[in-house]
Amino acid sequence: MDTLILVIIGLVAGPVLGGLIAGLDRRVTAWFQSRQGPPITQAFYDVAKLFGKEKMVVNQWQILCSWVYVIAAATSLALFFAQSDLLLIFFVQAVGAVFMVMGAMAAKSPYSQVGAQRELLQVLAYEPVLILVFVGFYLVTGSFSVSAVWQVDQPLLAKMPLMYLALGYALTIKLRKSPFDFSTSHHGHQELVKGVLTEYSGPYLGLIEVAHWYETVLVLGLCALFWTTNVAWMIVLIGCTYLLEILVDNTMARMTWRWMLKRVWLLGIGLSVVNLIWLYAG
Amino acid sequence: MATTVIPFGPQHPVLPEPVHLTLKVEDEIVKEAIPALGYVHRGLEKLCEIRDFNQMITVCERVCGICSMIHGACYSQSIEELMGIEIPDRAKLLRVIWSELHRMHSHLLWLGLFADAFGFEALFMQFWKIRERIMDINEATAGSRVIVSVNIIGGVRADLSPDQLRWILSELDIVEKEVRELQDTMMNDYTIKTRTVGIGVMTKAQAWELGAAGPTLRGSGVAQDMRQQGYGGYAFLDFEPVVETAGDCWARSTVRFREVLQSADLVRQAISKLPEGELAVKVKGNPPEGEVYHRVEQPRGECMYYIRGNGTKNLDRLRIRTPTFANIPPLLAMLPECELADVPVIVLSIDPCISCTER
Amino acid sequence: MKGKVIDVTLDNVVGEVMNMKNDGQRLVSFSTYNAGEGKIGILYHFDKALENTHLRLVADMDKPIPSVSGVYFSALLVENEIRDQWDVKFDGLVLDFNRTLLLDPEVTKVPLANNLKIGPKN
Amino acid sequence: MLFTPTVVKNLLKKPATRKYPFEVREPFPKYRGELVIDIDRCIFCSSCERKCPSQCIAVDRDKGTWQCDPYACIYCGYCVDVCPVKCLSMKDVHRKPSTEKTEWIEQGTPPRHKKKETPKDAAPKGTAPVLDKSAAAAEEAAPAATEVAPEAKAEERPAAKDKKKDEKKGKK
Repeated sequence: MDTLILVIIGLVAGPVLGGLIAGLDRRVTAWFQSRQGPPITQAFYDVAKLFGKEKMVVNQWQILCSWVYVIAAATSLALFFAQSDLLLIFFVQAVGAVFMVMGAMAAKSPYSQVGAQRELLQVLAYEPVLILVFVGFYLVTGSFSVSAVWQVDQPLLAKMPLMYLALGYALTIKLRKSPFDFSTSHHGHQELVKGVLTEYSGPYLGLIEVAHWYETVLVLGLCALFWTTNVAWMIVLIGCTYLLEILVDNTMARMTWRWMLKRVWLLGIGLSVVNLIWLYAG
Repeated sequence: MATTVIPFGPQHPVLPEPVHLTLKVEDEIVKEAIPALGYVHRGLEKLCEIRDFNQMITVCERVCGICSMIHGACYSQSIEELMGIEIPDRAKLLRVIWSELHRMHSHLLWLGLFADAFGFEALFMQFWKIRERIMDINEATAGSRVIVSVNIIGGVRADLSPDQLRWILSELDIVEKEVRELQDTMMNDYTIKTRTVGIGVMTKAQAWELGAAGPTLRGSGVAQDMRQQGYGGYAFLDFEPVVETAGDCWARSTVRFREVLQSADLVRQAISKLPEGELAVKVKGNPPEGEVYHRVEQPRGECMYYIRGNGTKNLDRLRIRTPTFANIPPLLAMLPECELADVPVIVLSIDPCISCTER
Repeated sequence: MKGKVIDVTLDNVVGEVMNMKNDGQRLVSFSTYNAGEGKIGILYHFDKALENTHLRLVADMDKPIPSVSGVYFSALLVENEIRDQWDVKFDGLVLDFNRTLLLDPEVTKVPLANNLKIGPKN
Repeated sequence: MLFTPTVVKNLLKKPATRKYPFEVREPFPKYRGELVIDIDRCIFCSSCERKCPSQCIAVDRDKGTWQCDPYACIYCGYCVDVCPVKCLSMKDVHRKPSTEKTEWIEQGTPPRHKKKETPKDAAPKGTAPVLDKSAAAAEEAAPAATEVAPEAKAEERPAAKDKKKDEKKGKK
């Protein structure tokens, strides 16, 4: 029964928290850029407007793909709140991400096609990091279950600081922030227009936005697992991490996918592996 | 390897200019770029047949929004040369002041757009925030933010009072301070250098042969600036062209960055040397028969006017060659073998102004 | 007009432009004007160390003019523009837009050559 | 990351933008925002019409109308400079956006240079924007016709020029 309540909390909290975070993000970004910025609830208005638009698709596949993406994202967050198995969460989330790319591939637009290829490369870059982080959790707690993480008596951050840094890469990619916003970015100001999202429109783009909120909450939730002993510190940790993300977004140029593959694979996976060896030896 | 054709423009978010490039891309490496122009051709040159030579100033000012003052000044100087008019020194230096303010705001606008091309939104906003002070100067002194419309044949039609001059100087100090704060970011930031150094390289010989103009030429190491000719008020000022030798996008942006500071210096010099006197001389009659070839330096480079008078109030021929027109062939030479992600950076590095190009 | 003006003919224009290139001159642009009934005047502007040199070619509009875009690649845009504005053909243009560089394909009027004035002229 | 000090400074300072429609900056006094005419002082000399680079002004001396197409006006202010009686001026606030094309015709009293006098009560004085699309369409055809006008009124030119000279002298 508790699990069911947690699942429902997860399903509701995902979009609400995700949308608020997106709104807050835009506001803080605006402050960094010396602008006024939109209201914090702007993200909700945007999605509401998208849902009100005419349903237009280039390809029937896109309908399926956007629905699978949002359902997978919601399920993975629900599983996370239900304190289920991390590997299961990981695979459900990966299925969603791949379907989003498939929807983009289904359209013939070159922007969407090239964007989809770049998105695949991004998935390829951050998924190994996520897996290694989960292996790290296993080495510390002896289980892949989220509930096991809650039982540790000292913050995981102390044991896996390098892992946290590597997760930062995954977070930046997942949040579509500079320097990793080349497959699509929050502003369509790039050579591929809106990249992987170019051909999604109306309600289906709205669904993808909602799925993005779920994923944001999920990745931030993973970050939260690094400090489970004290809720206050957990919130501070997430707050600082997110603020750092916004800072990075605002002080860096957009890079290319060749650069990303080198950095994330070398540094991200390198940091994780070093941390794993340390955990294994320690 | 399959070839993908990416349409770039005429309406594209990173390139707010109506030019179309058909990019043939293999594995995100550009193999070929074919341009298509003609989306904003307005036929302004033809207008000289129905507008008299005084009214043509406003037409020339509208060739381009960003360098409108310099177009107006170039046209007025050409007509003055044709008619043999010597304008007062105060008018010459006032033209320099507004021209250099235009160069500053144009370069700041470009630096912002350039930052946007490589996805650096915060830097983009910062440059445009600084630019706003110069727009305010334009608005307060000439009555309009962009198209200042201060030139008339024979001089200028607006004056700067001592109070305004003091205010301009104090605003310039703030602008210069704020721009200098960004120097380190623009020239040394790791991410920016990764995106600009070694991208779109053009050697000195290539740039010369392809007829590049302005910062595109100077970024390749050719010290050529039309202001060296000492036309108009530039004869009174110390001037040394800004040159970089690398020939890549970084060099071109650095040239423009340093020119912002140089222009601020030129405005200060012009203000310190501003003599008292008339604003304009009276112009009698119509432009006589004859030809004039006049070149000035615009923010984007060398701009050429060719004017043929026929003794009536309408001109026989007005030909404008804008800097972007000269910079498109170099662009076509730079694009092949670059990454798709670098296309906006390279295209913006010539500071394209398509409305200028097509007139 | 500032600078030296050299008159050239249809036969030696490419050769003269080649000489200019060998001399290290930079092609600035061309200017065109109406040189009497059915004739077009073309000025080729060159620049070296801020010194101007111009080649003046007066040619019939109905005969093709040899293109110098083989010598200076940068001439292609301006030759295409002249093609648009005066309906003058160029021989051996590197990239020929065929009167569609600035104008739409369906435009049949030649902007600068047909002497059609917009509205009554004083 | 060299940009960090700047963004942090921005974070601590007040934003540079303002909430535009609700907060409006004080206009600069010389700003050329909107053309206004004091029609009572107008002498219908047509100087503005001749000088206007966009040919948006049409003056009818006989009917005593002064009309301007605000959508063709480029706000250069040449008409203001040339007006011999200074009845034209520029307001420092620009025109509000509108959803419909308006026509701007001013009816004034023409100078009595002919025997026949136009009835004064033909139209109300002051600004009378006419919201009529057919009239706007007719207006578009007008410039071609008005272009011939300067020659027809050539004899009035010297007078206007003298006045302009006086103006300039006064300025200096």
